[in-house]
Amino acid sequence: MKPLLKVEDLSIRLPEGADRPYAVQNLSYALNPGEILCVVGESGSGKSMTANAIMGLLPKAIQAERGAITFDGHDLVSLEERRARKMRGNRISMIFQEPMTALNPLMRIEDQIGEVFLIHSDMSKQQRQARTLELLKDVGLPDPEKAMKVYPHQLSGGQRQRVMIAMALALEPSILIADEPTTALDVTTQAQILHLIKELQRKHGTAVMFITHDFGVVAEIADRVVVMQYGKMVEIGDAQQVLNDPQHDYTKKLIAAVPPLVAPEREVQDRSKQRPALSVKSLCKTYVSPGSWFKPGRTVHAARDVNFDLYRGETLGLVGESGSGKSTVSRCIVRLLESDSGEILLDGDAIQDLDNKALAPYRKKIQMVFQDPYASLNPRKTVGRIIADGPIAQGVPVAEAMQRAKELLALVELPETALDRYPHEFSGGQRQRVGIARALAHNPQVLVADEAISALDVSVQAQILELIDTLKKKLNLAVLFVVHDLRVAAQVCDRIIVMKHGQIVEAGETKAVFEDPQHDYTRNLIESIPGADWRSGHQPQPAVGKIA
Amino acid sequence: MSIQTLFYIGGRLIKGLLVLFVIAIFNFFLIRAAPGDPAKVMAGEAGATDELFLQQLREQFGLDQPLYYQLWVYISNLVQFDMGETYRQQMPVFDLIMDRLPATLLLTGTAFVLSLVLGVLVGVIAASNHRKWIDSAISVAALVFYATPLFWLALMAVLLFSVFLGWLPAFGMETVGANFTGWDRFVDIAEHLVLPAMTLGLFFTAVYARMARTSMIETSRADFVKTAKAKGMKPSRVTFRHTLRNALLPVVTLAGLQAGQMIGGAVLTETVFAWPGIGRLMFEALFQRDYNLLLGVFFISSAMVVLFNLATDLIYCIVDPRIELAK
Amino acid sequence: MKKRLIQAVLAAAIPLASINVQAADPVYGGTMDVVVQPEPPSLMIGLYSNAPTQQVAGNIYEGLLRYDKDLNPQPLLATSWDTSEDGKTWTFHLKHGVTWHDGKPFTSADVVFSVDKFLRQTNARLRQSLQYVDSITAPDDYTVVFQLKQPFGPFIGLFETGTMPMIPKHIYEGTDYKTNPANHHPIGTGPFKFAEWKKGSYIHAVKNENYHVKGLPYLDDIYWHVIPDAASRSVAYETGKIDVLPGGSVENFDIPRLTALDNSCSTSDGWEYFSPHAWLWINNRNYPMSDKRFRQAIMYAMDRDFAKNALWNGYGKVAKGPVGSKTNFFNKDLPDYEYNPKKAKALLKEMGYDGTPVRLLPMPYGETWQRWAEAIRQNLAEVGIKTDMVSSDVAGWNQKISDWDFDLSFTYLYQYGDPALGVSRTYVSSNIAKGSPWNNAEGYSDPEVDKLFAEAATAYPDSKRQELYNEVQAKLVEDVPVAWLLELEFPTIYNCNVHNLIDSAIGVNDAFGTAWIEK
Amino acid sequence: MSILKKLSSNKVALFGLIVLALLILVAIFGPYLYETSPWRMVNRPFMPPLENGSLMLGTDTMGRDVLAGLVYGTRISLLVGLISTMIALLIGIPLGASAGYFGGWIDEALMRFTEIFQTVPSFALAIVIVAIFEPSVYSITLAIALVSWPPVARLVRGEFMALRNQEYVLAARLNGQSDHNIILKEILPNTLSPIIVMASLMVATAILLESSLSFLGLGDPEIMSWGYMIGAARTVIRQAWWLSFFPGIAIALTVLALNLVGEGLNEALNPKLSGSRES
Repeated sequence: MKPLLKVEDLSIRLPEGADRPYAVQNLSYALNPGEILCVVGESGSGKSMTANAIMGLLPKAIQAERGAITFDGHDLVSLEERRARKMRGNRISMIFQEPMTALNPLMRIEDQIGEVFLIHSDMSKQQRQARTLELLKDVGLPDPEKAMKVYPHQLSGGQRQRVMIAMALALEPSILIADEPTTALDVTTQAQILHLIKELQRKHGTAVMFITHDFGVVAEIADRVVVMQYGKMVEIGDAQQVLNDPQHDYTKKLIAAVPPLVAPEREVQDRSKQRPALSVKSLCKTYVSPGSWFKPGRTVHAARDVNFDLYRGETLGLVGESGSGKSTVSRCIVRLLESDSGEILLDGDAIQDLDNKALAPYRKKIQMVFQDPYASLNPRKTVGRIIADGPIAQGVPVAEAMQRAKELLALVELPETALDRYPHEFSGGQRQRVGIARALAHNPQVLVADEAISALDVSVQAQILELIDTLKKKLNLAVLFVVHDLRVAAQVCDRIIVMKHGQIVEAGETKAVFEDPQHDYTRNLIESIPGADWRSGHQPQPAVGKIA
Repeated sequence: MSIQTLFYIGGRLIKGLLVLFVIAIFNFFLIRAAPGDPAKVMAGEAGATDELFLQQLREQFGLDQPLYYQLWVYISNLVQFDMGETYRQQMPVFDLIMDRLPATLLLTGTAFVLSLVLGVLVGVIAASNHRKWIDSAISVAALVFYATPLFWLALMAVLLFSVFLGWLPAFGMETVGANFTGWDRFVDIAEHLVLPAMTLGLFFTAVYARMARTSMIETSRADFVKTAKAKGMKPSRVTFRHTLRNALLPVVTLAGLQAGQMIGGAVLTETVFAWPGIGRLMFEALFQRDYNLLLGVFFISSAMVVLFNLATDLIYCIVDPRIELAK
Repeated sequence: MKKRLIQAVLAAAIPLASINVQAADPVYGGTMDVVVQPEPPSLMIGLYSNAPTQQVAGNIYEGLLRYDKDLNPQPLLATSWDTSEDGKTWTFHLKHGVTWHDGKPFTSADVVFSVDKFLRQTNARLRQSLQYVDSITAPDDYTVVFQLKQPFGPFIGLFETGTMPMIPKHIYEGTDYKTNPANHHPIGTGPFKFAEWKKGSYIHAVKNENYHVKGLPYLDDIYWHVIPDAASRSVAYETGKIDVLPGGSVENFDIPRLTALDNSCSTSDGWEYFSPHAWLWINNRNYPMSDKRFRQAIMYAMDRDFAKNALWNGYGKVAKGPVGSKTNFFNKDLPDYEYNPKKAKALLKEMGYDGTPVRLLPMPYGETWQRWAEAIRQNLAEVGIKTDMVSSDVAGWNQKISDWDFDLSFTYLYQYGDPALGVSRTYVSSNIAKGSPWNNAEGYSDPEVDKLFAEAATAYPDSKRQELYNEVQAKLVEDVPVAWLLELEFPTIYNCNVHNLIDSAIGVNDAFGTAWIEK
Repeated sequence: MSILKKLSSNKVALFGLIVLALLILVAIFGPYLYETSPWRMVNRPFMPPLENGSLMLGTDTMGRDVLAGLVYGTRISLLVGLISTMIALLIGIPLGASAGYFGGWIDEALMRFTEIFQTVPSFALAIVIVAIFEPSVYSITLAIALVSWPPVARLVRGEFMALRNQEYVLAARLNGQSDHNIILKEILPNTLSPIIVMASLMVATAILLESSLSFLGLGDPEIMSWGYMIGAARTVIRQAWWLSFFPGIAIALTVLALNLVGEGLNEALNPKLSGSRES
């Protein structure tokens, strides 16, 4: 089969001052007609850069230094801009990661899609409208007539991504480049979009170059796989072969880090005699979006009658998609948000109504690890101060607090020298360790981990998960694990609670929930996990390497 | 216009009025903290005076009453949109201001439109030639105009265009006594308008050019611009259909905020060019201690700011579908 | 006095227009563009006697007399006048056939109303002089008799438009003068009728076709333009928009340039009646100003010739004492305070001046005054007197002087041709009162000076007055209650095509009735 | 230190920095070159530049040395600019910080208060304040500060609103730190970059404002400032161009330098914050 597009010995130089000289180095691969080629790599691997080079969307400061991209007899690297433009959106089109920002906020959907026809065809206005409507139907937008007339902000993320796909496929291009198109979406929406891409690809015979970091997604849709690391291709092959028998160490490592979708057997302890470390009773929280003098605000129930207990030594998973209220519940528990009603018992004491002063001693007992390791550390403080400032504020002498900070660093497996350095000198995983050390500074009983690993690369995730698990055992912590990734939940949680629209729809032992979900929603969630069939029988393989 | 929009406008106007009344009270006390009073100034102009005359004037102006009573009188009149009479001209303040306001609106309006159009244009040119010499040249020129004192520029302009070249009239709004009508009058006013509008406008042109440039460069990095490029669009179409429209939003906000301020802030220009507007009126009223007039000018120019801010919001909501008014 | 009167009566027979001898023949028509600065508060000259009001309204309203440049009275609404031997009864004979701008005849009833009712109530300065007047009566329609309580030397000098304008009785009698709607549309007997006032722009007056002097005025229109910025006023004159810049309407620094322009004429005439006299108020109440030697030191420290040359372009004259040299009863034999820093230092040393700083209040009337204050501050600094300059606007300045809240302050006042009208008010102790910046604000008090001024005002005849005034001038120059600076001259700059502009002692204030423009 | 380094790698900003440094040197040491006051009448009035070796920029209407005036004026222009900006920051930062951090009715009240100052035309308000308190260096500085703080408050409020829900701030709250501590130690240091940038531009604006006030005759009569020099020279602008020309250039150059430095700072400070993700 003659390849549709060939990348040959491509090198793209980065401007001076970047962390490495080349974004992409000596890259060669081919895209065949009608196949889905997944380009996989962690952030910074140069996978998107290649796509941009194909589309001619490289920033002016970054240019291909060497090599060729051959498509339809033309070298896209050296092709005259005017002619390259004729290809773009017509023969090759692209969809992006962020559906929220990829559409022009000031233009109606109809006009944005119609623009493609306007540029590349001489269709009349009626024709354009008719075709647009057809496309919107094809991508499965509910009420396509209405969708024509709306602005992007009136659509959800998944709907916008459908619009992007409609736009990209408008002129039935030979190649569709999809740059992490589902990363920003919830798992159920992701499944729908993946399904849509696959379906359309089959229908039109389009070749798809699918860029992703998620091996689950790869398993779901890829025909062939290219694995990239630091701008270089480390492995290429058929999807099944790469997924099940990876050759390169890096690929192995990446795949190993993907948690299998099977909950391990766990010792079920009877804790009914124990006093729960944390007990949540009938928790309610309602948001009222501010209305005006004349218009009532919109009411959102973020938590409705939420009940659960959490014991020391166990990990409880709080699972749900965005908007399910899981974050709201976790923040109410640590009193970053005020709940409307219900009780929060910490070690037997109700804390939901305590004022700041009365709350202070309880603050020590419950601490939180945050999602974003870049935003959760004050960039103007040294790591030592970040860890020690809490105890200092509670009256611990500075010297003592700093000594304790040193010990905590050792506990989270960071060198002592980190004490006087600033957060920006550390990687994401290291920062998350600092965040954990900060949370432990008070010797808490309860640790709330709010999506604590979702911002990290796959290989790093595993390390942090393990650290939390180790600490839980060592310090007999009660861990509330707020997470959207069911693979992770399956691996680390003793019990899980599934939330939807502020309500608990299902709760139980992890294994039980995964193997026999009771609620439709839970079932849907589990089925939506990409690559659910792949690696379902494997045992967890703990990651190697000490520091992320 | 939907009923919600009307309610919104109504609500904003009520809030604006409240702010205006607080401003009026604040100014009332501020102005009375100044040494001297209008009676003293007017008596002073008479060349000789005695206590009796001063007393007469104060009684006439109601300045012999206790301060709280004066405030009460002022505010209760203001509620009925009566700003009192000027002490000097003995005309209703409102009439005098309305007499002068068109001149100010003409000057600032022209300068505003001129600077906005020119500024955005220049900004777009600079942004689309980012990091080329023309961008640097425009940026430097904008900075220089931004840094140059307005009054100095005004003096230089008069010197060059009126005195040395004799092309344009140096002061006033009309050729007095010429009694032009129709087209001739229009041309006459336009000629008088050129220098002051240019002087006032240059500074703001620089402001908008800088703003437009930055905003264009920032917007051109937005994802949807990338989407537009990926559609295979010509760069010029990307710039005007996608980048510019979005980049204009912050410029519109800034411009709207400044448009109101410009009206009260044209004092310098109006002074140098003897433009018969309210900026000058305010300046004179201040030195005359013409409390009612001064308060009136402040009230009207603050009201203009409120109105312009509201207008900006309305325009914004037309331009940007994301903005819902009733928020 | 008697002799002078007779001359005046003779002069009345000569037509007004021939007072100034002109080379060319007058022509009719034309529009005059004049600057007025600042914009007057009102044109009702009976209520407002400030300079811009007088400058405009002086051509709309008239007094009974005019004064020539030597301050001799000339007939205007009164054709002749005489006085009794004891100087206490003054009889004025009015011109026949004079009408107000609204067509009503002007009669003696208007005169009695204007002086006895209207001005007595509204004009503070005239009120001072009217205290010498016992009664004002009108035996017939064209005769008015003023009966004085005692002789009052300057009495015949009170009749110019600004001091004693004629107000139409039929419009104002029985009304509240200040709120009478006619204030917005002044009605006088003058050569020009009020037409329009575009606030902030211009005041327009048109020719009075029924003016009582046959053949006058020559001009069709006058526009007084309001141009608030001094530099703009210069440009306006330069570009030909403006024909006449009355004294004081452009900054002094611009005068040499403007007068050097082609076809540009200037004159410093027309200020004789006012004879503006500039001085530094010295607050005599406080140390160190309370010490006579300190005040003398100030006189020696100031380089008044430099100020005259650098700031006033050489116009004006260094003031010798309290009375201007053009004012009647000036004492020619006063000693000089020359510029002598050494002597100033010696005086300061002698008094043991401890270096207490003094506050200097400049006059907020434009650049020249500000510069002058800077120069004087530097002069004083060089003899060791430290000054703190306090800045304020007109209102604040008035307030400070009225409240005696100053150490040194600039001012200038008009002399009105006679020490009793414009000089004594500054020095007599009866005039020490807070609340006015035009009385004895410096707080100087000397019984002898009080007595001399009182006697001189009512002494008869003039030779006796001269003697008394000489004495009081010598005494004041020794005591230095205030530091006299300059007799100011404000040159009027005008297009040379304008003829016959200044022909009275009040200059542009009543100039346009006789002026004409060469075509 | 690294900020300075970044600044000096930007050629335009470096130019601004050098000019500013020179101006500061002149402001500090310049007056010692002219031991007598700048008000001293040293030679005949209206002497053009370069006519007399010791009077490079000539003399003014009163025979005073223009260069001496410029040198003394540097000090006062920079001082007025700096101090008024500092006062504006002292008003604006606490106000904006409280409004942004606490939100709710505190925010509402403080913002209505700010709105009042933003609604009154600011230059007119400055004129009135100076006139009321009588022109002096204090009233001018105060007036400039009083009309320039609202943008600071708005900026700081915006920054605080954005940062108060940052995870490190939430962590500090969980740590039991007081609001006072969180505002001062956690949030404020992270808002400094935009504040510094704004402050440098505010100094420039303040210098322009001061000169405008002086131009209108509302300057401190005790002090030789650039605005005063232009105001005093405008009436003689045609006889003596150099009197208004040089101070005008001085103002423009200073304001330009401050703007360049401000923009340089903006470029040097902001990418560091956003760019930290790549490191």
